[in-house]
Amino acid sequence: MSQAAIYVMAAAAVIGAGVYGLLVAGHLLRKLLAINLLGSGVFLLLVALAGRSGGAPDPVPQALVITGIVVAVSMTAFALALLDRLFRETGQARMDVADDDD
Amino acid sequence: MTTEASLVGLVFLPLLAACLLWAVGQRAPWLRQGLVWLSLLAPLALLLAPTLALTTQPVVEVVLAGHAPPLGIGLRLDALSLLMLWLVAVVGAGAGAYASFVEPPGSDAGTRFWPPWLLLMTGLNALFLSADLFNLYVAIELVTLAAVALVAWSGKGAALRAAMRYLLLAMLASLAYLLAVALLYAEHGTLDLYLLARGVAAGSDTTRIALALLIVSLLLKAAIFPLHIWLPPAHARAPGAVSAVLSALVVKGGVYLVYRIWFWTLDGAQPALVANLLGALGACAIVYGSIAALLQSRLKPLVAYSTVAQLGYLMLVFPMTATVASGALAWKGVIYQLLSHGLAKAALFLAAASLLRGVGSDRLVDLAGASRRFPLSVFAVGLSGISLMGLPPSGGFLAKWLLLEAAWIQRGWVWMAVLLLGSLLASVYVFRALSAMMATPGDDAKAPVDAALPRPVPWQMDVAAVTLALLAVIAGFASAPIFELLNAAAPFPRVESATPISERALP
Amino acid sequence: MSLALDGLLAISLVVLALQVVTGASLFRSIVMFVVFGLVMALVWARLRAPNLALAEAAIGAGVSGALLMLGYRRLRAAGPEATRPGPRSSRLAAPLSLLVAGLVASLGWTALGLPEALGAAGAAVVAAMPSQAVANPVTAVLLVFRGYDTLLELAVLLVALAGARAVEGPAGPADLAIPTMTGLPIVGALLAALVPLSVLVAGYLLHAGGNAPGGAFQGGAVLAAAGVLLVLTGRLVPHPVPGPVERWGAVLGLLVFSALGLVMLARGQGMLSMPGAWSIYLVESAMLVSIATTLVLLLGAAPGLRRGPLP
Amino acid sequence: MNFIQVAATILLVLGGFFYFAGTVGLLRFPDVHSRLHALTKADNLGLGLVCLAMALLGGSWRGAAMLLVIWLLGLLAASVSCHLVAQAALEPAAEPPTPRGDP
Amino acid sequence: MNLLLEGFALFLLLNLGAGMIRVWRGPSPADRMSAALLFGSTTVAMLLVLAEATGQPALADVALLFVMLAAILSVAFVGLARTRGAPPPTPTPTPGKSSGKPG
Repeated sequence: MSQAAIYVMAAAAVIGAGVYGLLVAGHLLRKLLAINLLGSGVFLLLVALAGRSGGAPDPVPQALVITGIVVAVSMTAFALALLDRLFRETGQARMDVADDDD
Repeated sequence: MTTEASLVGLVFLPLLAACLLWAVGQRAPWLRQGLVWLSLLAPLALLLAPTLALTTQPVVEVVLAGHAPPLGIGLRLDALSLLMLWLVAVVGAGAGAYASFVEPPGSDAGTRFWPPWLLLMTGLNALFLSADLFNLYVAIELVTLAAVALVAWSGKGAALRAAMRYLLLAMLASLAYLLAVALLYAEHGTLDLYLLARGVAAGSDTTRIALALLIVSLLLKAAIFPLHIWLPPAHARAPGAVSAVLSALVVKGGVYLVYRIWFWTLDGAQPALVANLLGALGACAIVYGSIAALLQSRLKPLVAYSTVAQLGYLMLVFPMTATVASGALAWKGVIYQLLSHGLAKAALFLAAASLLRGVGSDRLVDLAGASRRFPLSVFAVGLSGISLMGLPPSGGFLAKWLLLEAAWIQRGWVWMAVLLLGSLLASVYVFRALSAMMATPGDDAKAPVDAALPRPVPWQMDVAAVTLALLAVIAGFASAPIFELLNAAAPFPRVESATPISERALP
Repeated sequence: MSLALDGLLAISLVVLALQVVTGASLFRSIVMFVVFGLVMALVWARLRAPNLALAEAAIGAGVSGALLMLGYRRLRAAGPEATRPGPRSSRLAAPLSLLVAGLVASLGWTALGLPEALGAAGAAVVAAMPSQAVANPVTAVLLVFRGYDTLLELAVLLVALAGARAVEGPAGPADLAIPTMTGLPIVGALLAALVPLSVLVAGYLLHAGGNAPGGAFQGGAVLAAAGVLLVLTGRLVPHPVPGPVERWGAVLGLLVFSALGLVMLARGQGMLSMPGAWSIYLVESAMLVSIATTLVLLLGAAPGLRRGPLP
Repeated sequence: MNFIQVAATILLVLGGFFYFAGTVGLLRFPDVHSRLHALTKADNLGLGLVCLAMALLGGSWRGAAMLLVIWLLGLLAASVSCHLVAQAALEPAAEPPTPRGDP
Repeated sequence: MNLLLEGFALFLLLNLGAGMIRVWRGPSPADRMSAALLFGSTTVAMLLVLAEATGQPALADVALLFVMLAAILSVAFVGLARTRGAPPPTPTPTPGKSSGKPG
């Protein structure tokens, strides 16, 4: 088993954990954590797959992941602001997908 | 040079305007007014040069930073992107003008409303121009964040909840997209949509699954049944101008990318089974969305469910490209649907928002008598309804007629039945809304209690709605130049190496 | 031995991820997430991606962790009910997530068997590097070859800030500063050492980014961390109206980057092309200011900041 | 193995011992304050020894200066955060402690 | 020598795993935070060792960053612990309550 293979498997497991968290979590903060995990898993997969040859690392996926990390942080920050307001207006910090539409 | 500058301007003008608006803060209301109006109207002018350029050449490519793909990022303009850009410019101008009366750029709230709006326009223009999978990811995120912020604008609990749900699902979709991009890059080593197309036909199963994942994530962004659950609350709870842009442009961004990937990147390698599956999803969306729209007791949710239904038509093109003749017709039909639904639905949302503002409620019972008090708004509802139902001579009629013809040619009786049923149901829900507005207010109509107090509706807001609705109807007459463009841009038989479409039969 | 190290790192990553999503305490999940970020940085180090290790440490673990902790703190202030995790029972969750993990694993496994060659884009970067003004290929990709991505990414950062402002309503949330912290003498010592040092480190990272791992994002995150320290200790206090520094600072990167790009377009050299090393450092410096400003405002959850009363 | 490598190895082993001691203290000591005490003392020494070992192996003055900065900053950060965490622990907990062994 | 360094990194990682038990068990947030502090310091040591073992001097920069962020995160944590008993956020904050020059 190569280094790349180990991390590809880890990435798959982290992605699975993220999906699980997203489905199971009732609290929105936990959902955000799960989404961040999901993102990390995808980033890891991107870099690990590109490094499978074991030669000089490909700089392109690394640059993409840096961009991706910044986008993920932006998302998290905005989602937290939205959560703050949601909590102030409704007193709720949880959400079920099966919420009423009204 | 001018074409290149215009295309760059479409992305950078709203971006810089947003930056400057942010930077001047609450100072200089006149400057803010000017910046907003400039970025609303300038895209219409900026599009002239690219439109002219496309009359002589099929594709305009812009290489950014002097580095061509695969090293750099390319912008690519063809007739499909041009039409989408026109839609952004027109709907953006109409809805933006409407919004400028609700949230004046010079006002206090305006300083918070307009930067996300302009960044949304930046993201949309970037999305329709980009030819790079990862660049598209960043553009999609820009659009999503701006759209969610605007959905939550009213700050009411229901709007915030709708925005949060939209955000969570959109983030999930983005990450699924990125996962697919990671797999595609691992195999093909490029992010350019068109360079990728060369490798896809010979690609492994990983490629095919990655592309499937890509399409599913985009269907979620495009709110195609059954991935639509986030759309009705978000579009119904957003401010009117925002709903208009969301329904007319933002979800269309997802559909556009599905088309790009299906017809260009997957050129010649589209599996017929998936095509039929996508068509079936579209048919379900039409039936489900229309029935759900019928069951709504309020105007904005009704319009939102109508969007779910109308998006379904856009999926019908996939099974209909099984033969060349039906494919060409269906392609024209869906693009026409894309444009005319964009215009009509934007107009409908604007009119609905005017009614909500004027009456103080958008419950259908409360709207009784609206036709006398707000004749222009109701006129806009009626006009856009014509296009949604597919009555001649509107753009919607042309779109649905072309799709029917395509279904007829390939003997797709199910598709024909769905198309006819969809139009029938659409006319029922539109008439239901209209008759509610025509009704004489009776004693049983309760006075508005919960919603904000009725406020006057400036006539300019109605003009914006009516103009967009008129454009949707006029689109039915002015089809010739658009068809000419579309013929040039038909995705098939574009590449000679592709399998002739006639050889691909339905299972 | 190195495979054992990789294996152990991978296992830690997975265990931590599971800890984040399960378990009763929300706070513990956040701490676990920060630790996950630490391990992730080690993983990037193992994968020979020091640029990413830096970014992960600064942005992934640092800023995200601080954001989530501060978000938790704001909810927590409303009472214990607000942060009770309230797990939902879902019978589908476990099989579905196992399915996803299995699918990704098998896809990844297949992809691992593909021909082992540097991708076309990667090969093009390697080929183009000798003629570039900077020696760090990741910086070159971020600013020279794919500068448009970076520019749009700055726009994403701006829309997060503008969106947060739009969502927060007329005035930001109530007071965030922690007045009790100002009383501790040790905090002053910490500030006196950390703030100048973070400015130095940010500058160092920015400068290093040209030839070695580093760059505007990492430097900006360090500067933002110092800013947050100032907010948390009451040296900067939230204010409902943003001052000129906050307003122009947040968009400086976008303005400079786009202006340079447009000038190059007008000179016929192609939108966003970089005329030399100086232009890269110019754009990166402006980006650093923007990133730091934006992150501080987002972390502080405040439209603006003013100098607070010194203790 | 030359002299420098032998010295570095000894330093590393010593450093490892301190890290180990810190972890054992964290796990075995009865209350939060003694845990913190064990942890920071052991950790800072451990980090110092590792830094010293790496400086020897690296063999450049620039690298050594960097390592010194890291160690000093680590000392500062650890003592300050230890102080702050201890302060916080003296006050009523922000969150009800979860029962021991609770998953 | 590289083998030794990697072995040492592995040892530190195992140490880190053992410290995880403290985060898991708590019982108080301060316990969790102090364990996280140990993680920070251990990770720094690991990064320094890996920098030497894999010849990536840039990892020392990462270590420097970690040391700085550890201090900041613990300040954030203390703010967290002190919010107990604070009044809930008021829906309409009073604007302009702070005085001072623009920052």
